[in-house]
Amino acid sequence: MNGINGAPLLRTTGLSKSFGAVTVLEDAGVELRAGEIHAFLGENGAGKSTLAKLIAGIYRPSAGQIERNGRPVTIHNPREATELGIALIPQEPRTFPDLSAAENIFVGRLPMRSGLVDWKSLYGRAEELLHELGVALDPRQPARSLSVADRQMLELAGALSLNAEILLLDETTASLTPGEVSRLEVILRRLSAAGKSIVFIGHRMEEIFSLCDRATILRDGKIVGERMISETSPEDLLRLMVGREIGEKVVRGSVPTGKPLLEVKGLSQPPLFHDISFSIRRGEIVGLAGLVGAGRTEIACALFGLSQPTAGTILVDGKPAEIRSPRDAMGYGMALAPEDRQKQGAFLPISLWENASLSSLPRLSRRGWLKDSVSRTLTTEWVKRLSVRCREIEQPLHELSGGNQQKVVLAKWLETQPKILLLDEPTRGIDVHAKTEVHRLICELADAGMATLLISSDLPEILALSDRILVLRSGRIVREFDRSEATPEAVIAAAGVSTGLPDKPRSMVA
Amino acid sequence: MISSRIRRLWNAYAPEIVVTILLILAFVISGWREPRFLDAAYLFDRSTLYTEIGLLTLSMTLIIVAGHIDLSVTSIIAFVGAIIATLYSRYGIPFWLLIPLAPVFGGFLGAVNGYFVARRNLPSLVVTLATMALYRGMAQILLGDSSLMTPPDYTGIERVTLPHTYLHTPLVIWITLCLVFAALLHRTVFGRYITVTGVNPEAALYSGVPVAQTLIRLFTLSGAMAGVCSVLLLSRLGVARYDHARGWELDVITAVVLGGTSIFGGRGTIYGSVVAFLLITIVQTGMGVAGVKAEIQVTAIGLLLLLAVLLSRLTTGRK
Amino acid sequence: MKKLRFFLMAFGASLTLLAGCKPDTPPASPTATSATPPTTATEAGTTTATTSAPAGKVRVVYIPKNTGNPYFDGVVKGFEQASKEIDIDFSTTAPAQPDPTAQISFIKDEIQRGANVICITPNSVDALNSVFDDARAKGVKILTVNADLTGNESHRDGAILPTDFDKLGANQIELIGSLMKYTGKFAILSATADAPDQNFWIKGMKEALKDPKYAKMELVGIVYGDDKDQKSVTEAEGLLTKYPDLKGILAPTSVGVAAVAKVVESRKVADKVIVTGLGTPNTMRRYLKDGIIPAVALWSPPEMGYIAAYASFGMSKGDVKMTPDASFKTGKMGSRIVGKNGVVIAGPPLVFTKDNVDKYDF
Amino acid sequence: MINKLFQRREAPLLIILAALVTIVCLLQPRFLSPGNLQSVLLWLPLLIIVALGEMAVILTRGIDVSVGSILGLSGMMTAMALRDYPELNIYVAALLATGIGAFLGAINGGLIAGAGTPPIVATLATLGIYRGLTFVVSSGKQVDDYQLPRNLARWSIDGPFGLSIPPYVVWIALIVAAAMHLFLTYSRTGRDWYAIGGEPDGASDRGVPVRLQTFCAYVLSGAGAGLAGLLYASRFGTVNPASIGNGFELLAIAAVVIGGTSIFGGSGTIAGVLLGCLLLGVINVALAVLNIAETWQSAVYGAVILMALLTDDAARRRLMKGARHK
Repeated sequence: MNGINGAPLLRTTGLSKSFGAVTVLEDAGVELRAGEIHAFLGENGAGKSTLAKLIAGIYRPSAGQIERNGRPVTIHNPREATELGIALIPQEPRTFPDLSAAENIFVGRLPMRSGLVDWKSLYGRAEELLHELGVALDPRQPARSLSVADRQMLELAGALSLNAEILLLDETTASLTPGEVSRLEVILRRLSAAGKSIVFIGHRMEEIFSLCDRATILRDGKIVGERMISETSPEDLLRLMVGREIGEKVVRGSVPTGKPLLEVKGLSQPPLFHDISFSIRRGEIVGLAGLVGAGRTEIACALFGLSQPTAGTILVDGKPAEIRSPRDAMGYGMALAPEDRQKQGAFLPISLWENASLSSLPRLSRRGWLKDSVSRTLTTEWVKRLSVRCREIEQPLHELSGGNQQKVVLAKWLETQPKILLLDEPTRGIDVHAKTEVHRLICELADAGMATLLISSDLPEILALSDRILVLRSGRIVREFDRSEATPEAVIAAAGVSTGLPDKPRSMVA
Repeated sequence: MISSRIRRLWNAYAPEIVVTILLILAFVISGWREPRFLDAAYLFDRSTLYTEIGLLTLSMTLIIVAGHIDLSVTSIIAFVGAIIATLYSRYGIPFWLLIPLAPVFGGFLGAVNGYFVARRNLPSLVVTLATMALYRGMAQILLGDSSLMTPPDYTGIERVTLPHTYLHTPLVIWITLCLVFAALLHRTVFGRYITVTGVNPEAALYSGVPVAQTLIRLFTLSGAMAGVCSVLLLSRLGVARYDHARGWELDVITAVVLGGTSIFGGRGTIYGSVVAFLLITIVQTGMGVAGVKAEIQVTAIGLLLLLAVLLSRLTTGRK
Repeated sequence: MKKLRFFLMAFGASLTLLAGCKPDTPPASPTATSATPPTTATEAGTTTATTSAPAGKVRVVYIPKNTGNPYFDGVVKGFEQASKEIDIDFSTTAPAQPDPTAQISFIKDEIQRGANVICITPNSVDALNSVFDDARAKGVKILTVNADLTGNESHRDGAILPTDFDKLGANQIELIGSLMKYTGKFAILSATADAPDQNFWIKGMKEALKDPKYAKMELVGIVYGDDKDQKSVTEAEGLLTKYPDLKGILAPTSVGVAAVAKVVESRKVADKVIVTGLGTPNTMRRYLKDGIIPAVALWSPPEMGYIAAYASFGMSKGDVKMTPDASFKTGKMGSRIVGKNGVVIAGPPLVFTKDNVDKYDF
Repeated sequence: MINKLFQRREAPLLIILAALVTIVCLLQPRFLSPGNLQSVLLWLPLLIIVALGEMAVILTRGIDVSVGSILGLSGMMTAMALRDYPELNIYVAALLATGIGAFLGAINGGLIAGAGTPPIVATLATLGIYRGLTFVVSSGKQVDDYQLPRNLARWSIDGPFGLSIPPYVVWIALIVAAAMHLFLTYSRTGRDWYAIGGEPDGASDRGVPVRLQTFCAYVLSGAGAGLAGLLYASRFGTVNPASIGNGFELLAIAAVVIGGTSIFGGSGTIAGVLLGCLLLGVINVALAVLNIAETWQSAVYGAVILMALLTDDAARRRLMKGARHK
């Protein structure tokens, strides 16, 4: 096996990927070495996952080259990647619920003996692998009964069973408990010592500093630096990732005062979140910060009537609001731009204007009859106002880039003329230009009196836009910052990161 | 410029175009091979036999566009017919009072399907498979194997035509409802909600579309349509029986799918379903008057369905 | 594109309406042939007429319950035999499934194809009324074969019944009685609970049982196999379970009697339970020869078809009136007298045993 | 141990079945008489064999509504072969029936896995086509009992070792079920079906030949229906083009779904399917034995399927809750 300074197992040169008009990764060159744990760092949408997926054959590059052991290779699909000893472990493992743990490891290449599945050898090999990984888990158990962490172990074991030399862990730790994370760290260190090359994609600084050897930092689809972990500091990495002065582009007006428009008192929905209380004034942007899994999205869903909290009250304009469905929430002037745009926000095969007008149909109709010409006119206006890049409004949504899709989803909600806007990761996965435009829009709306709850993993975004920031940890609000007192360090600390809090050493999503 | 427009039209409406062409072909071939086919009186008269299937095709289109299926409609026809005939002949309730009640009964039975599908999140295929047996069975419990007569004053609706035309009353009802359903699917909020629910139910929920309510209404509508069909069938045949309309659900689904509605939901037009239904009717009539054996007719409809699906798949490369 | 879609709809609808408009004066084109009796269509000299029956030939069509039913193949044989002797143009067609409404489209098609007489074994006694009325309004004669429209006789012109239904019940009871030595429990497996002729026969059987001759026989139950293989078998097995001391099963239906024979064979109770009823020789041949069942009865379907063909010919020519006490000649079968309600009886039932079954093929 | 039993998916089904049998026995003690048990047993083989094939298809997230027509066409062709070539060995005939079924299933598989037609559409089309062909090949004439070999009928009458209960057909069904169990457990194809139904994209990424294995599921479904066609001839003697296998698809799907196989694919057991078939069989025979008017049968079917769905749904929810709390 090659040492840290040996020839790279894999090298990419000039790797680029674009979806339609949007380039999500440009000219990326990295080297993956044996025995090294290599972190890909960056904000959401910086291109780190894209890079990993290109290497793992999930995406095919628009340009550039991948060399494996010095030979150029073309990887058409994940199967070819595994044949080249490359495996990707996704955040949410793809398990086959009714197959046993052992089969999940070996699916597609079960050991056979005279044409039959050799269960003895299957279980034996699985047991061996799991033992090697230090996982105490019955290989006979059906996968449906396993935790996420255990199922990730199955993916990892599957990769190892293929003698994968390059393991890409895409935000694998995001949904794990601290105990599970430390178990994983031990395993990864052991694998690295055995000569595997590991790519670790994550956000938590202390994981990166305790685990990784080297870091490649991406920003806005480009590689902006490479550091040996031993020679750098979290601050240095953060600066590289963020890359710009916080709040440089948008200017918020004076902090609004006045009576709260939305008040939340003691909202609880165990085990997701507990005793959540806050308020938003007219024209105010309140940021909700916290780690993935801290309960941010769940709170937004509960406010919007998608789930029913077990305790607590919601007041709109000082009056208690009964919210049992999104319909009810919309009746109180709320709108929610959801986290997962493709699954929850967009209707890809139908036209732009049908998407944009959907949530306002009660208003864009008369006695149930559609007023499509009005819808089209209004959509045309939104397309102009939000600078949606499209050929025409009859175009199906799937022909648009992610950022433009997001703008259409926002247009759908703005069309409802909401008073309270719940934005869940409004700029995830969209390009820089579109991002700035969305930021400007959010400020404009706030200036016009919109009460906004901004959920974001993008720290600069939240710092730049929010008048106040609530920090959520494990389903509870642990701190509230005013605009003036909010610094990246303070927010990160409150979310439970680098100060080394012993109980839950989780890092802020940068 | 023009060719790109045609290209786009083709991409958007390939199945509709395919069945339209097939319909014209079927008409031309039938007329050419069998002169007795070209007889308006006969064509319209025979078409009344398929009125109920034509009506169900309309509501089934909405159901399938919403990403669901309703196998129970034909059983609802029998069950509602059984209820009405029983109320009339055993309890002496006047028939004119029962006519408007038929869609109400049917709607209720459909709403039961809707409840299981929308509120209990059970797959509609299995739910309606079960209620198909259940409703048919309840009709059988009510009537056993006997027929109940409907009052003579109310029978023979298919023999009443619009003045100076060959348009029989059931056809007039069907044509009217074609327009109503086309408007419903393509021109109303309800129709839009149906479409987006078929495209992406989760996003529909997040967009404030009352998904469960839409589905319950939709299944209720489907049941109510079956109730309407039940009255027409009673009037046409003059008797209620538990085994009426058995097996028609397959013809209905065939027509809908032939008309280009995606079986996975989210895409479909009333126009396509109407043309596909006419195509099936014409093909069956053409073969019938040419004396083609029943079994060949069954085979031909199956082949037609395959042909249409494969044609529009091959030419657009749609996944 | 939405506009276009709507336009197409409207276009289609208006086309339909246009096509549906009836011309004010009846045109002398083929499009009007169905409005006038097909016999006059020949005079019009149109293509329609030339493709239908040649002048002078009577076009007769027979529509059995469904295709693939061997019993009706026998009837068809009779028709075909008669068509060699008299000047009729005979054809047969049927739906794939014996659903009550499935025959309607076939009747309409045959009217359009220019049939003069439609012979039919109806799947329903009442659901076909309106289409029969239509046909008769257009001058087509309707003759039911093998079964009558009990209670709706006014909707057809005549009926050819295979045997005297009034006597059949008693006949069957005598058959099973003689085989059971006139003692013991027995049950009936019928077709559907609503089948009019079945019910009529069962009534006749109950009536016959009042005869002191049958005093030691007890009818313990009537079950219905719907003329379906699986259902008939299950019901027959249910009988054996419910009545362990059952001595006989009478199944006056050909599907049913075969199913019962199958059941007593597989349960190995052929020596204890006497099975008989109505069945075709072909279906029952093996059971008779294997001694599973002693005998079955049936009339001759070809004979019925033969008589129906002659009746059709006569009716169409106007020589035969299906009124009581009228009579007509039927080739080698001699002459038949029309009974009440326009019913003609074909002949007495035959009894098949292992000794004579090979003489018949239907 | 008992606890473990109750955690199984089949547990609610077993309870329903036990309760049903108890009630029926209280009302009609002769329900458990050997003769009647044979009735129940004889009711099963056709359904089991067809349902097992249907299960394979449903495991892959598909559906095959053409099984009734495949049963018909294959049964018809085999019966005609036996009639026209009396010297034909019936074991060869069994192979022939299975082969014809497999071929017809392969057409389905080709349309679905090859041409990408949605399963419901493809098999809906072949449902009509195969039924029509059944009439065409037979010219609409049925094959009569006396035209079929004696020993074929004996399959439904006698059992091995001189015992008549259970007869050969039941053994055949049980052997097929056991073989299917082994196939699902020990063949790569069988395991891949679970993988495909559980997570189609994931399976494809992991190197499972999704299209090939999907194709195989339809071939197997066809083969099962084909074999059932011959058993139909054995059981009922006469093979009629209109009635053979007509409507069987709904029965098979019902048995599979009642047996706890998820309609969304990836999950299901042979034991469950067997129990599903048994439940339907017991209901059917019970109705005949209990003097319950045959008119109740269909309604009872529907109600039982709905009940099975609801209990399955409840069980699924409980299971998911349990997993979350873990």
